[in-house]
Amino acid sequence: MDRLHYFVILTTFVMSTAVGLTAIFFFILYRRRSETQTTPHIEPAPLLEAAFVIIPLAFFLLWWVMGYRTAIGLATPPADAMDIYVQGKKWMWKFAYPGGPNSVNVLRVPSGRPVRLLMTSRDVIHSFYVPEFRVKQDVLPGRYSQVWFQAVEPGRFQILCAEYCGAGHSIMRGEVIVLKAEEYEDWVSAQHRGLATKQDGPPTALDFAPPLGNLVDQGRRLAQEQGCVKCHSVDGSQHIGPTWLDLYGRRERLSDGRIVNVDEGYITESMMDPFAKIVDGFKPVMPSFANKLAGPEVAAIVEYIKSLQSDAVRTGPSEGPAYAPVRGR
Amino acid sequence: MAENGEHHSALPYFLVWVALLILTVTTYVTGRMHLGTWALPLAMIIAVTKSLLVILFFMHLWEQKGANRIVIATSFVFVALIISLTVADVATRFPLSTPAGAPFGTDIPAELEETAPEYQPPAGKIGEPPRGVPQPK
Amino acid sequence: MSEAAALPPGEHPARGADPHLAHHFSSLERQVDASRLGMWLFLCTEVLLFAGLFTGYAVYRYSFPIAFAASARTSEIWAGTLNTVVLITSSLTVALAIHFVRTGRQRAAVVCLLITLAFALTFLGIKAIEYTAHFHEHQLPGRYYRFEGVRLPGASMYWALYFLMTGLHGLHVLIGMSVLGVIAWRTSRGYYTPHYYVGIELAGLYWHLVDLIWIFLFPLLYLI
Amino acid sequence: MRQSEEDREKLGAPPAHDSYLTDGTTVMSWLNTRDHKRVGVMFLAAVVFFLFLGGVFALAIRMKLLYPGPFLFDALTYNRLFTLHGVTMIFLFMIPAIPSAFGNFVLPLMIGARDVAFPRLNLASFYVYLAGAVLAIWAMVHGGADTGWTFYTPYSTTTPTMLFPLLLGVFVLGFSSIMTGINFIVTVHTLRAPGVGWMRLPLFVWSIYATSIIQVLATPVLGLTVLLVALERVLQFGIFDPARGGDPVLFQHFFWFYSHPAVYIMVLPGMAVISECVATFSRKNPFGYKAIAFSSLGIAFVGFFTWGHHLFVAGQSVFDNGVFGVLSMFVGIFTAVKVFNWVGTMYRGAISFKTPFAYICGFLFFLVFGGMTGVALATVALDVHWHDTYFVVAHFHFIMVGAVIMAFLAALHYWFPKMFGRTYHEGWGLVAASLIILGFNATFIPQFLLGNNGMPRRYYQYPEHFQALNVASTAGATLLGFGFVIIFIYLLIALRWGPRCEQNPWRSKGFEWLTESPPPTHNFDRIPHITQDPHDYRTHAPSGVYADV
Repeated sequence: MDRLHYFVILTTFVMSTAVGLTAIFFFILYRRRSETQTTPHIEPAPLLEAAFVIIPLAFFLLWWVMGYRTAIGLATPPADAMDIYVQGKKWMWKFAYPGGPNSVNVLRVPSGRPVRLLMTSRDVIHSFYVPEFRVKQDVLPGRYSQVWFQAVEPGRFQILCAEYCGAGHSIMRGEVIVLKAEEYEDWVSAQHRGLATKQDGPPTALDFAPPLGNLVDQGRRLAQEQGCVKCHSVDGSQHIGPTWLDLYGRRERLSDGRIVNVDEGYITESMMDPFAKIVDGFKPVMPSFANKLAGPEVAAIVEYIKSLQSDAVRTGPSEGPAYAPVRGR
Repeated sequence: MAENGEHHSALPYFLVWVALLILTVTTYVTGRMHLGTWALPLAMIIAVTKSLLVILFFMHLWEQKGANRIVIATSFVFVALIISLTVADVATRFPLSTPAGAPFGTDIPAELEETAPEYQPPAGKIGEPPRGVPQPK
Repeated sequence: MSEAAALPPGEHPARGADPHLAHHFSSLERQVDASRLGMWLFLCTEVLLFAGLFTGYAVYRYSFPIAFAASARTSEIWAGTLNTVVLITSSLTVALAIHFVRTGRQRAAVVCLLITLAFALTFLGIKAIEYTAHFHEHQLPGRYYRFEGVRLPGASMYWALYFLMTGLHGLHVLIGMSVLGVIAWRTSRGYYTPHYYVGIELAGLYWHLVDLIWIFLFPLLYLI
Repeated sequence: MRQSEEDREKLGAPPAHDSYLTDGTTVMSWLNTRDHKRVGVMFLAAVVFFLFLGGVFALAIRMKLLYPGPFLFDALTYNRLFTLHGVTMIFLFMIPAIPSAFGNFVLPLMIGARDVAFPRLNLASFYVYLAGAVLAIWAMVHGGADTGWTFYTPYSTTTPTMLFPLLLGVFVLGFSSIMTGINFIVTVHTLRAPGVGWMRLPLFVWSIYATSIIQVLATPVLGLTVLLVALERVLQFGIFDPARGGDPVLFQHFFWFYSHPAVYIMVLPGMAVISECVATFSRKNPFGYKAIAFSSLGIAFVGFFTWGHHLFVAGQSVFDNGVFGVLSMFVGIFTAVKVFNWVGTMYRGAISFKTPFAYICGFLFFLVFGGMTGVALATVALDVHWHDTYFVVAHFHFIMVGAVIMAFLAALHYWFPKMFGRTYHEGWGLVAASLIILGFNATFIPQFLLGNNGMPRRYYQYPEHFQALNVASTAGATLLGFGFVIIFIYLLIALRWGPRCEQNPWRSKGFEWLTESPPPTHNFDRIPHITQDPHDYRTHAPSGVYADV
């Protein structure tokens, strides 16, 4: 793929420069010498016109053959690929390992082993993009798409969302952490024992803590730690703030008469900027949690709120959908 | 108005009309017979025949200039183009793209159950970052 | 195109006294050719407008073959068939109207146009009965679909396409009716002569296109 | 434009009779005109306004991107800005710019016609365009939409912003485009002057003809698409709604079935201008006339077979990726044929380096580079990395700003004397041209690098290591803006005070120069009988004789 990359870029440069130079050369050679100059009538030889067609066509078809062969490779995961399920939603990435833990925004993979990601979206189209791996695939709602890669060396690589998905599009970022195979096994077993510790060195802006267990549990713990439940009940009784039971999906009337649908965006906004939309009948007393909560923590609380449904359909960790194994072998 | 003088009787219009009615009955009858695979092609053949009758005789394309013929032919070519290439996409997608159990799920047609083409990963290192990208620490 | 015929016969205000001839055309024949070509191009855009819907139909029919077949079976086939006959016959009357204008029988042409309008109204009436039935059965697009007869995934998509296609077609029937109405009035005022009748011809072309599209909609939506 | 009469007295050289500019000077005589030239001038004024508006949006975006974090305004405003930038530039500026403004003005002149085939339809096209523009502006004033100009579902069907009037505006603008297209096709078919056979049509006319074909064939599909999105928003028909089995990718098929050919609606007129200008300023017959003419038609035709290359990573099947990949390569061929033939036209010519020629040079470079990167993007595997990054942004700006605006400016400078009978300051013209070409490169070459390093498009915040290149790009954009301001000023001055020019200041042998500059209302008192091929510079004899002479 890199060879193709450089081949294509090189031909592009050579061509543009050649055309530019020829134009300049002609300009110098055939300057207008008098205002009444006449010029001969020149018709190109048919052979020349044919060359104008055939030479670029040959190059372009060569590009296509090389490019398409590589592309088929990019679209065809090997049979022994390890499957990880990915769910994109505004504006985070959720990863689920078969029979293993879930994580938000941090994908851990072993090096030297092909990994297939099976991806779907909960809301709008996102696109899973890791520039360093040269992989990109749109993540569609209502459908599954796949992408595969094989990391060669341990390291950390940024995941970006490449399909425009709204206000948080540019901060819908995550990270692939490529571990050595044995470290990866250790991490998985630690996850299973629930004993994971931070293994990623000093925290950086990108260093989102991998959640323990599932998001809902984590959200429940956070809601207690942060004091949310002092004002918001989870059993339906009204307190200082609106109850969280059945909050998600509810239509709330605001103090200024507007109606909002309570969705992830609204919940997040209420945490970050509580005075933006005050529910009718409540006082604007909630403190802002901007800069107090990291992205995944917000996500965890949102997930927790979403799990609080009286018919309890949304509890439990996200499970990867049932897939057939990779076909063809 | 070149065709002014030599204009003929109205009989051809009635003939075309009768033909259209016969074709309508045919497509109705064959449509009720549940012919399976052949229902769609047959219905489309009849519809195309009918539309040709309308275009050529009712719309007088038979006696008009070449440019007009090209125009209508082109539009049909492009209809075929958008339909065929779009359906080709849906028909040849990654087989798992709508898995069983999706709320609207469909069964994967048997002919798509074929094996993926044999492929060896490219020789180059995949994980290597492109030049110019700062390496994350 | 004959170049010789296009030679302008001198200063333009002096060219003949034909009130129909615009200043920038060299002859009436060429002007009529221009109008016809313009109309055909417009019909071409209409065809491509519907092409999008036909593509949507093809894609979803491919995805949900059983739901589409089942839904088509619950549509009002009698109405579709009757409407096909109605439209084909109205196409005939329009063609006859043009024929009569060409041969100088204005009155017969007006009668034909009025019959066409009556057929168009019949078409819309039948369509209205059909729509009412579908509304009662909740055979409706998207989230409004609550039809008990067919509970397959994709059935709502059939009805979405059904209403889009027939709705857009119905809109064209309405536009065609108003155009034909104006044309009928103009014909009755003797506006079109065997010498110059391009207006009624173009209106006829539009009406035939409406028929043409229905010829495809009928088998797709009702029969298979 | 009102000034002409008094100026004429001042100059003491009254032309034989009224030009189209002075034939009726009331506002109504403009608003209710059937004259293709006046419609063209009105279109020109409108598109220049929208170019300015789109440019302001672009500069605002670039200013924000000086810093990686939040800056100047919030993400929502940013998203709205780039949507409005896209919608304004594409639907309000780029698509009507050359065909509706310059095409309207010179196409009938070039084929020796007194007007377009349907003058009233032509005027209607302008008003429909204005109506669409008003709807779009109304949407902008009331908050604007934040979907990007591509309106991808399901984001566009769920966003709470003012999308509906914008969609309606795009729908209405489509009608304007279709009307212009039909008008031009019919004009070329039926109104050619005697002696103008198909193989004697100026190359400008060939390209505009090809453009019109695309407008007629593609625009209805866009109309239907935006209608479906609007219906989905208002009535929830569920055509693209995944929860009801709808397929968001189907929307993309529909959208790009219009929007990829739409790229050629924008570029082909640019190529049209260049074909004329290269011949005029090289004073040479077009090298490979037939090749250039037929490659226009080829682009119009093959342009329809390539839309899927926007969907390589969108979940399109691998099979379709391959098909669209190889079909996309053929568009590149037609473009290459044109480029080679333009350069060939310079061969053994007599080149004069006037302002339009500067833009031709810019155009050639941008088109080749932009076009080649386009073919590179159509190379399936490479697109996987580059898709939706700044590489794509830079690529299509090379084509659309680089090539099309260069052509637009070349046309503006080339036909300015024809349109207004006055000349502008050549020195400032060259200064502005070099500023623009320089500023343009400085803006978008860093974006190629950004994209290659993996910066996705439509990013409000970006990882910090992209900052240096973003700053470079913003600096270039500022330079570009200055260039436009200079052009605007000296052309306005020229419009009012510029020295009067002779009928054919470039000594061009294009047919549009056979009449006076500015042309009289009915273009030709007597229709010329064309006796030479366009741009035949073997002799100095005029290329046509009057029929009854």
